[in-house]
Amino acid sequence: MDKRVGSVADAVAGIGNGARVMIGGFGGAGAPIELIHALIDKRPRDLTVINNNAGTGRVGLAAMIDAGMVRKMICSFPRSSDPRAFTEKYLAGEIELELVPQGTLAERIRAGGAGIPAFYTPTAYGTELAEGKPIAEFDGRRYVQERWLKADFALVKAHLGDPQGNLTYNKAARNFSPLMCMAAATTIVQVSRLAAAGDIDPESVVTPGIFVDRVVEVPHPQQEEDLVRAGAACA
Amino acid sequence: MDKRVGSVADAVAGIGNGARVMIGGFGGAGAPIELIHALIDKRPRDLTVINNNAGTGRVGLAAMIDAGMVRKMICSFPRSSDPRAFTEKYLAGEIELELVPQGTLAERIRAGGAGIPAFYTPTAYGTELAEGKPIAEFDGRRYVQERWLKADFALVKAHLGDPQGNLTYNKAARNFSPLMCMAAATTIVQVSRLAAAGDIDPESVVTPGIFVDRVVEVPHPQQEEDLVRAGAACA
Amino acid sequence: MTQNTRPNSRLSNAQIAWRAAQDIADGAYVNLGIGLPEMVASYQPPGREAIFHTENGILNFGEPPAPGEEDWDLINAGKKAVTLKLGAAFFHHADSFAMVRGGHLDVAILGAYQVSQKGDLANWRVGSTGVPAVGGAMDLVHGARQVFVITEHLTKAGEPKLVEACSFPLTGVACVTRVYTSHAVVDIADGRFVLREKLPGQAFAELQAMTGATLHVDGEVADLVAPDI
Amino acid sequence: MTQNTRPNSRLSNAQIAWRAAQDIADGAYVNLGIGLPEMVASYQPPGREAIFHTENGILNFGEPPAPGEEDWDLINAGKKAVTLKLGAAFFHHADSFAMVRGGHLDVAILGAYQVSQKGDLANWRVGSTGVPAVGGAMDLVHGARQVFVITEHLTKAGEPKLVEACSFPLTGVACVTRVYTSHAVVDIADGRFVLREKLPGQAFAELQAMTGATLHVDGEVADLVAPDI
Repeated sequence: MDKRVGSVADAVAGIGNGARVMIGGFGGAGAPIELIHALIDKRPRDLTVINNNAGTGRVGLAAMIDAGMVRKMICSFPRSSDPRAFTEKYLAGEIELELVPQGTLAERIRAGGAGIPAFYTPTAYGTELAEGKPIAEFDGRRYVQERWLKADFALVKAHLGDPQGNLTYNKAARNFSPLMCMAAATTIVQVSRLAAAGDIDPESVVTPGIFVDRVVEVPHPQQEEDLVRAGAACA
Repeated sequence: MDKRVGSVADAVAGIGNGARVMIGGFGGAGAPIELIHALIDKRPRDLTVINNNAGTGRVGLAAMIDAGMVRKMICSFPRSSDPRAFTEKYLAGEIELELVPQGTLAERIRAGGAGIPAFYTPTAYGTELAEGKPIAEFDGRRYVQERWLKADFALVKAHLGDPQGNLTYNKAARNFSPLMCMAAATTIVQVSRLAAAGDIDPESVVTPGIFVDRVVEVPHPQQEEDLVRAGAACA
Repeated sequence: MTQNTRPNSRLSNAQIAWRAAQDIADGAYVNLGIGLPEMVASYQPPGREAIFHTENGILNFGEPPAPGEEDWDLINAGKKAVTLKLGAAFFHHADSFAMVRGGHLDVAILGAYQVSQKGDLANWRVGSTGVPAVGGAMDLVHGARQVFVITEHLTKAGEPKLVEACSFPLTGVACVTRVYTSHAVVDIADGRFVLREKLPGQAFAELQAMTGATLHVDGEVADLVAPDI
Repeated sequence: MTQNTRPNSRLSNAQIAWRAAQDIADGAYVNLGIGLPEMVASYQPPGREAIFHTENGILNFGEPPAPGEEDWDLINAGKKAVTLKLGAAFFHHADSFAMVRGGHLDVAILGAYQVSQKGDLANWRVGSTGVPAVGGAMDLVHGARQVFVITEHLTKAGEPKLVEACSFPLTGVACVTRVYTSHAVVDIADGRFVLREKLPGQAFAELQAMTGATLHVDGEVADLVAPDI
């Protein structure tokens, strides 16, 4: 079994109109810029995208939104240093927003990956973000029932990846990516370096290969912050 | 801040009658034998113990049970190569058993650590282990509601530990321990080697120090399998 | 592969394990229950390599070590010493059961006391006496894409293990997808037993008489043959 | 510690942050919200070292790097570059919020639009227009053992921020434990504001007039003083 694919274009094959796509990264840390732009080249439409944010500048996720590919964003914080792509579409009523508290977003994704259809959290109890959700009391405190989140595809960026899909990440670029790998039917990973089988210490594997379907090497990945600073229109 | 303590006796200080104690390990892998025997020396009674198993031979958890310290076991598999300590007490009606499927046990402990008071799982639906528990349907499938598990203390064995309590484990000795560290009010760890602050790669930390309260070095820990094979009555 | 051409009167345990192993694809993620299911690992067809998961936190473990080489921190769910293959990973129990419950395993293989035609499984206790112990069985029967049971066709007392409804306490409801027995390969489909393979030397009526519920035929019934092992 | 002996007419933002920092114990695990709360890290008393958590997956991060030394994979929740201290750890978002929701943080410090006497907090949006964004605030207000708010006592328009009931959308219900303002330190206890410190130069009646709900006195009211910083 070898999960390596030869190009980012091959890596994103099969993502069609209406797909539900999780994209790793917290701001630019862990954003799989090259996979996103390979997807933009294919222009699927009506996507539901799950990410903590909603893009910045004109690159990466923001470029997907600019290209009119995203019907709905599920995120916690659709603001950034330059949020105009999302903001314009949102204020024009051209993109739907499901706003989810950050920890609830993470836990819903983990639940999707772990086969937990619903759980209770104190987060958002009594706020407008809990409206319409079931409430239950445990040990005298009230909690909101939240549902799992799953996706058809996850696009994530990792540091090392071996042929079986075992992954490590770089620093805080880890963020949502290990959870998204669990929660997507097909997980697509750009790694900064391919490792040989056995090169990753089994103790240090962060995402075991069982959660990964395709691995493509992008040896010098672009960093969203650099692209935004350079005013890049598109990678 | 320095979480190191000088002896296993100091490490288990404060565990009193009626305490709820999680003990790491899956069989002998990760069993904190030295901490357990330090606790046996103090003889608290009426403990509720949470472990995957219920001890083997006459050492470790089995010795605690033999000593009459355990009022209730919460576990998935109270059988072993030599289960007589638990079996005798159980058949005599002297120890209570809450039997929990292994994955549900792990998830309940994680939920306790993560502030999730309840969750739904397909596991045990339609079986006697789900009797009396709320059932709910999501997307056409039925699930059992399970509650979090927390403890007053966790006793675990790790490989490296630094003064801040960051931990790594050895191979499959990891098992329930990272979860138990999260779910106990006071987490007590025997490490095979103390590391200096900064000696553990931040990428490879399995249990971040925030989940750990006391760390004691036991450089040559005993292994349950060896003790049982040697017929040890008590470590 | 050498196959026996002489019809068996029944498959041995090793042959049942061999037969189940033929249905595991290269690269499949597989959890083998303690006991008879563990034998499946020995019979992977040449050129195929499954990745074995053990619920105590290892992916891609291998053969037992040589005697005296055991590392008791490197064990499987049956608490037997194992070794690692290249590309192995360790993880904690919550992640391990996320793999199970979250539908990431391709195949889980378990033993059985009884399997019902609805796919209900009873494999954890036979009554209400003694010390009950469940381990990971109730988790494993949910989540894996295919849940295989490998078992004798009859109990030692000669009772059918494939039944209309289980009389023993259930491990899971409507969870088994396929059953490999000493006498047949049977799918669970729409709440019915569908016979896929039977021993070439045994008449359908005889097999049906050994089975506690109707065996449906839906398409070809192939010969169940296994090599002498 | 040098302290100003001249009574302040109000505390500056830095002084509010300084005052909150005095209540953080050595070794405490602390999450500082984006903006004003981040300043608290600069004013830890000598000999005390808190361990800072950022919800995007770092424990024990330190100061910003020198300009030009930024690593954009090493950022905090405000997406500013940080450095690591010895004994740092990385983890994913679910583990990070397990720390938050699971009650493992000693202190979370947030800003506020409004705080009610019941401890309700409104700090994420002021109305129903524009693009809403919540981030981790709704998680942080639950779970931390102490939830501190640091804020001006009045809005720029001169309205009280400490109120009987919040009129802005809530971030959390009954979650704030203590409020540090430009004019006072106030605990939330049993659904009431309890005044703990006030500016020595300000009369109680004047402070009460600036406050949208009754300020209760329960024991000593100390002088709120901060060094010139």
